[in-house]
Amino acid sequence: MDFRLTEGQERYREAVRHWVADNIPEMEALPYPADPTPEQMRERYALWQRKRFDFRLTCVHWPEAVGGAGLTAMEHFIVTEEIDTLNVAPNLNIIGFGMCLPVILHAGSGEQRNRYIPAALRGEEIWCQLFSEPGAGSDLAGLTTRAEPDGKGWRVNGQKTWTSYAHFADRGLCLARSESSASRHRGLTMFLVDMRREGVSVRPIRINNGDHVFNEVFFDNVYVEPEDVLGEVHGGWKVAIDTLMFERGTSNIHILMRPQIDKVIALAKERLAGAAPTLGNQAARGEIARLITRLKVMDIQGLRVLHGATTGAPPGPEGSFVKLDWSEINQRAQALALDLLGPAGALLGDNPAVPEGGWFPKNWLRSFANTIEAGSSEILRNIVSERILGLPKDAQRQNPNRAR
Amino acid sequence: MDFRLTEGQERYREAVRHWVADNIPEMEALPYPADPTPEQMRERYALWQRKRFDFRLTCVHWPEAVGGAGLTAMEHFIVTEEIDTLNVAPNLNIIGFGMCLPVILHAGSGEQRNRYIPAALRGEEIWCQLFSEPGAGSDLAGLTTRAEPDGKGWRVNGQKTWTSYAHFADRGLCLARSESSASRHRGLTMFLVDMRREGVSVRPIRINNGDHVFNEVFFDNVYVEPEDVLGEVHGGWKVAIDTLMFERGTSNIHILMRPQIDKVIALAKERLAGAAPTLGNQAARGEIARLITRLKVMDIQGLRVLHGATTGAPPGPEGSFVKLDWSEINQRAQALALDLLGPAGALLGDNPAVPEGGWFPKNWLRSFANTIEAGSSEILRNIVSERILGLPKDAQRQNPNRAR
Amino acid sequence: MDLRYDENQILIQDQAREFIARESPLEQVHEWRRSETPLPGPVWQGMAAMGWLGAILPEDYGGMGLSLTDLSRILEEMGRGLLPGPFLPTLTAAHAVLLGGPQEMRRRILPAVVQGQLHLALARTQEGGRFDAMGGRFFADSTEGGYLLFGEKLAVPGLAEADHIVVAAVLGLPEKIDEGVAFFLIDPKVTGVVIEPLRTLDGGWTQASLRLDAVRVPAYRLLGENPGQGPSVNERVSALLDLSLAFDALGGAQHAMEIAVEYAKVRTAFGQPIGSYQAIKHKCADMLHAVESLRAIAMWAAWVMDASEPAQDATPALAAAMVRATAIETYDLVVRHATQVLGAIACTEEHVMHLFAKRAKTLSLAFGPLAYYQEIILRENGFGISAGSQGG
Amino acid sequence: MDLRYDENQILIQDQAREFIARESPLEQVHEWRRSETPLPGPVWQGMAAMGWLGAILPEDYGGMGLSLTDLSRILEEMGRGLLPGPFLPTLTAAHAVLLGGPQEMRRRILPAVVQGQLHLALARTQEGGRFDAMGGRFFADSTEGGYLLFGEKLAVPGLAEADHIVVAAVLGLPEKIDEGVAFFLIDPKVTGVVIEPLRTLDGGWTQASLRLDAVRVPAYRLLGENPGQGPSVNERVSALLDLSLAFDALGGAQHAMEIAVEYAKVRTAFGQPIGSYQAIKHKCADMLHAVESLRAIAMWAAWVMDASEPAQDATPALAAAMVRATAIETYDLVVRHATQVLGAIACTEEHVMHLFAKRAKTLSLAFGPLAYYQEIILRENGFGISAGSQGG
Repeated sequence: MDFRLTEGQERYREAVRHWVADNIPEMEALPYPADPTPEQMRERYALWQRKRFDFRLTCVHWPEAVGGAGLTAMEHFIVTEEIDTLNVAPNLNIIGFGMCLPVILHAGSGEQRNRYIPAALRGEEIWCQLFSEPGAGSDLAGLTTRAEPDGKGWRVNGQKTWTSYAHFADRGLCLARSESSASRHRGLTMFLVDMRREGVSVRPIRINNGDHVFNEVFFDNVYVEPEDVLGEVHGGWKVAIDTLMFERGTSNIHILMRPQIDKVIALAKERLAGAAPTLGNQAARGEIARLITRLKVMDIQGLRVLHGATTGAPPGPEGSFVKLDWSEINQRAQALALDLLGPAGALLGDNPAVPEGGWFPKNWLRSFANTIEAGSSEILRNIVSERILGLPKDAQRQNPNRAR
Repeated sequence: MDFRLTEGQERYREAVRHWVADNIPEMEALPYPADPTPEQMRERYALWQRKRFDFRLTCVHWPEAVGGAGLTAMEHFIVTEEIDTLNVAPNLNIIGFGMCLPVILHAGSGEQRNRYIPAALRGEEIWCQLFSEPGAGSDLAGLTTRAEPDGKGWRVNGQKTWTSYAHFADRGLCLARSESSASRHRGLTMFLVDMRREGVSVRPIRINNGDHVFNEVFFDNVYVEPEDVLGEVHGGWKVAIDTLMFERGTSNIHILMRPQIDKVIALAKERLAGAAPTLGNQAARGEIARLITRLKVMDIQGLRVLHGATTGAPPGPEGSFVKLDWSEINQRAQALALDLLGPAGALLGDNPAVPEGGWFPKNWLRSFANTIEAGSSEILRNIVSERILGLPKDAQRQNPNRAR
Repeated sequence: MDLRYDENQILIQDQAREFIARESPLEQVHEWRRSETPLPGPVWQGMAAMGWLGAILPEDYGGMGLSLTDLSRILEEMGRGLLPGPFLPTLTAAHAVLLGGPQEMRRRILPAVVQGQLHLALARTQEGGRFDAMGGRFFADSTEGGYLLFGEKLAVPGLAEADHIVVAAVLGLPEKIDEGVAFFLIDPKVTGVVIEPLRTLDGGWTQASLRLDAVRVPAYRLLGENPGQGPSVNERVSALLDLSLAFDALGGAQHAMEIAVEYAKVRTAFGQPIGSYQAIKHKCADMLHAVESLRAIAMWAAWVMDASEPAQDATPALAAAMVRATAIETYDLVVRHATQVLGAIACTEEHVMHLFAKRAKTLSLAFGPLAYYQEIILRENGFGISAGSQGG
Repeated sequence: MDLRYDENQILIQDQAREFIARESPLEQVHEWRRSETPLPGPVWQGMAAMGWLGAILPEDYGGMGLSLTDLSRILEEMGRGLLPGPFLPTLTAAHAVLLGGPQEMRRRILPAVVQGQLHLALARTQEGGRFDAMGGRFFADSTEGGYLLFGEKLAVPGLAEADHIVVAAVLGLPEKIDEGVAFFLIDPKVTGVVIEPLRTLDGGWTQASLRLDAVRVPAYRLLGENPGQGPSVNERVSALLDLSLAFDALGGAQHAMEIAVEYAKVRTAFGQPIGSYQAIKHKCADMLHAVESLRAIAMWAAWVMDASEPAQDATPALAAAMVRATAIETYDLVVRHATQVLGAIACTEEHVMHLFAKRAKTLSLAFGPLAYYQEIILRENGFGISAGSQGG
């Protein structure tokens, strides 16, 4: 039992820290407004990503042949902690690096890997994931977007939704129904879609706090080349499942959430540390102690996932627990922040009387989706109880073998 | 909107209080050990019940013809508050008065009413309810106890369980399967069983704190007269449903629970009132404020049930909420009591160092069953969401139309 | 005992629902919030024409002289419809004027309020400060012919559009905080009053910060014949505010629940309506349980406050604290559960659910934390703590 | 990084499970509890033969010199099997002797403990009193050649069968509580020691009350070369106790969960296994989540305490408080959920579930409330509060 990194890994972390110290000032010196345009965001992203690529400090656990550093998930985790949490540039390709490109790496042909992975790593191409539909969220296999053969290639028609960063994306990983008569899980194919192609339109979905992260994506007879089928034709479900496994595996989302949770803990410290116990602050103290403890649990579960991934152990429930943990911890933390702020917690805007320009209430709103996105808490509890504990499936989910 | 009792009801409460003041001393003067034998319990019960009957202070909402006082559920509620909460004698026929006899009153023939109700009110006969079986709890319609025609009457075979007070009972209200080929809900008949008859055997079930309240009851070819069928042959399910409605209606269990919850509040007051806020006692203070508030909510919901019953309004969800409330409030209250007592909360026995001879931990153990007995919290939530909110039944519960 | 609303109350509620559906339908509220548009004047005038602005004011001042239970029928509908505008600030400030203002002030202010000509605001407590009965961080120095007022408050609902402000200030030094709180009617246009509008999470109320910088207030603008009347005015205004917020929460929580339940009946996953899955179904049951618990205690609290004689088992202060504590937790639980039932759509700007979420949080943050109400509940039940250790 | 137990640790755990299944199967424990029979002597001798009583004692004293992580493999199995007997009191008291006792005392006590010849008890805190690092309500007056000890404690685990008692007492006056706590080894048979056995909720430990009435203790029975060593002994013994309780809770919670999950697979209602209903299924998922969370932090905490160098991000005190706080909540949640899944049978004497429920509550009550551990967590994270306001 040893929670320490190896000496080599510690040295690697030191090296990364040095690199950060050397390279951050230059980036920070560049002009970048508080409220950037999409073009400015893209430009900054591309610059920073290119720099990381040049030093092989992005997706370091991928093979050198495709542009990674040939290291392990452990070094990837270190890089995430040391670089990604700094938010030096907007993380526009998080979906690509976390979901789409790993699938291409694992399920794609050599040609597909070479065409797409290095371009993304250089910051030249941004990806989105086109799975969810208005009628198919938790029940992904209920999707209805159709792909029909068209000569050598395919024509895609339908609508996707909750597509993060589609408004930046050059490419999309799209799951579509290629055989309408087949059962729900068969007859799906995974496509690599050119998002700039005719027939693709992207409509923003603004979330409850006004931010634009998600989109609806409409496909109107969009042509896809035959070489842009990923994996087997009609074998897309397996590829999708693998993708979701990646999403719950080394995506390190819980590490990326840390800065916003830490911000709440810092606020709490400012408000509570050193204060005598009063009727009003004890509930908040108890809550903070709980959050700190659950964060430690979450970190350890993350390490267990990482350890399992690096030793090749079969996946356990820890990945699901990390997701449940970060989503619930963040929701409670953001709610606590507003309670700590009192009436000031309900104010927005640049007024100096408003704490951090309303960051806390905006982020509190954002957190409502945490227990829904990336696997709802209900679905995760089903997965844990059925796959790990071996409980029977819900009767109604046992045979929903019809496409809709 | 008026939460006050009428002047007449207030006068009635006063009269009941006077009666209590006049009659309690005499009862208290009678010798009665702290650890009575079943015979002593029965004797005391019968004495007190006979006295209440003589003054028409039991089941006062029942017609005078059967021994009630011809008053409303409101006066019954007043009597429950003023007399039953005093625990002057063990409440051995709570199941009879709360469930079995109301069904006989509403579904029984004139002859059945006259034979059974006055005898029970005089304290001469005690009843139990024979519904649950080892394989049929929440899913009551899954019961397998069989009743077969035998000449004019019936022969009953099978096993019941969780039968409160069966070890005192003279009579039982028994639901049995009279037609095995019929669907689950049809083919059941309700019988009035003589518990002294040959073939009935009662085995105690000790609960987790050692108390004996429940029993298993075995029927080995027990003869039941034809006139002891209640309602229609094969029409027992409807009678059972009506019984459960009574159980959730005017049973006033939440009033009977009050003394033990109030005991926790008194303990908390002794420990917390006047104490400066400390790190340790603030969580308990918050919990007490919650309990006090939820108790008030529960009381009002109880009044809404009562009001609905007296005005003939269709039953709403309040009955289910009263059950959810008292069970959850009592569980939290008893857990809080032990937390307040600290290490002393884990001690039993007559030692003066042990608070109230270990009443708190024994009652804490008893409270585990609260969210299971008399309708589990899960079943109640199903009922509320399906019957009141109109949500669809679980798919697997939609057509379980086979007897097992 | 009669736990039904009477015919007149049902009529009041029906009319309120119709009025709000017509003049301020939810889609319209959604649009107003999106564009940060305040409630249009004609709607306010319509509210005045319905008699709402004088609902609980005596007929002497043009009011309807209704009970709090009557008023609650309107408040619940306002909460249900997320009706914006400074109704609650005006209601509570006018109530302070009624309870404590000299006859001349009442005559001047109240009929104009009833007719919709005046908006009022109430500045009572300071965020981060003590949330006790004695009010906020405004202080009043006695001076010749009146008072000098000092202090500031971060966020005052309805202040931006207020024609008059009722301010609760402590007379004299901060150490004497328990002795004398007094209410003053302030003209926002006089020298020393500094008001700065704020953007808010919930557009239901406009909010603004208030600074009083040696504001000279003549004695006749003191509410109460003498300053000592302040605490009783404060207690009764507090109770009205708590009750009003609770009915706002009740209507909102009920509506948010209904939206989620209807969705659970029609949205399918794995070939079944999601409402057939217990994870969803039991959340719906828990929402109804919470909403009906709030309804139960709210109708009781209104009755306690309406009663001419004190209730046997509860003071108005206890009833107010209980209903307020229940409201804070209920509205929060319901928007959480409703969002989870609705799934991702509930987290979009397009869907109305975030309006309920924002309203729930704003009600909870605006007037003191749960612990404050819990301590009142404890105090009124004989769980008082040693003096001097209370705090917000 | 390697988050697996090594081969030797897996072997230790397997042997422990086999031993307990053979010598103290759950049905037997159930029967012992029913008849209030303490752990039979031969089982204790067997534990000694397995080396458990000296697991973490140095080989010099006949111990095995194992790490806490090694020991945790045994503790988890003990918790899983609800193994009764004074193992934890003996373990922790012996550890105090090891850390602070003079060489002569160590030589006399520890080998006998290892061989199963001595039971020890540890009397450290007073229920209802302060649960801080400085111990309980025992006081020691310096006197010629030694000390006079006074004080009482309601419930001391393992005291009834203890051959020696390690007592933490405050030197001098109560006001000096922060200056000097010291540990003493007491012979329960000397004058002034009053022990009264108690009946307990959980038969896992016998408990007894302890009164020290001017008990004369010679100086050589002081643990630590000087009284000032007490706090550091106390801190390390506390951490061992917290960790041990957490692994006891982990094993018990895991087992209680397994019993409920197995039942959910076979028990049917409405024609389906109850485990197919989400209300049951999600309770099972929540149990596993809680158990695995406790497992995660417990294995980390053991590693922190084993480490020769302090960990970067946690002191042993923080790790101990975190694991203990998690254990309290986890075991409680699991027995609640498991009972609800099992339904009425779980509430009978016949079923084993109440044994887990009683154990969970006893662990939670015996050594201080959740708030105490939360405050340590806060203090170690820079959320300290002003001095003098701590209390149990």
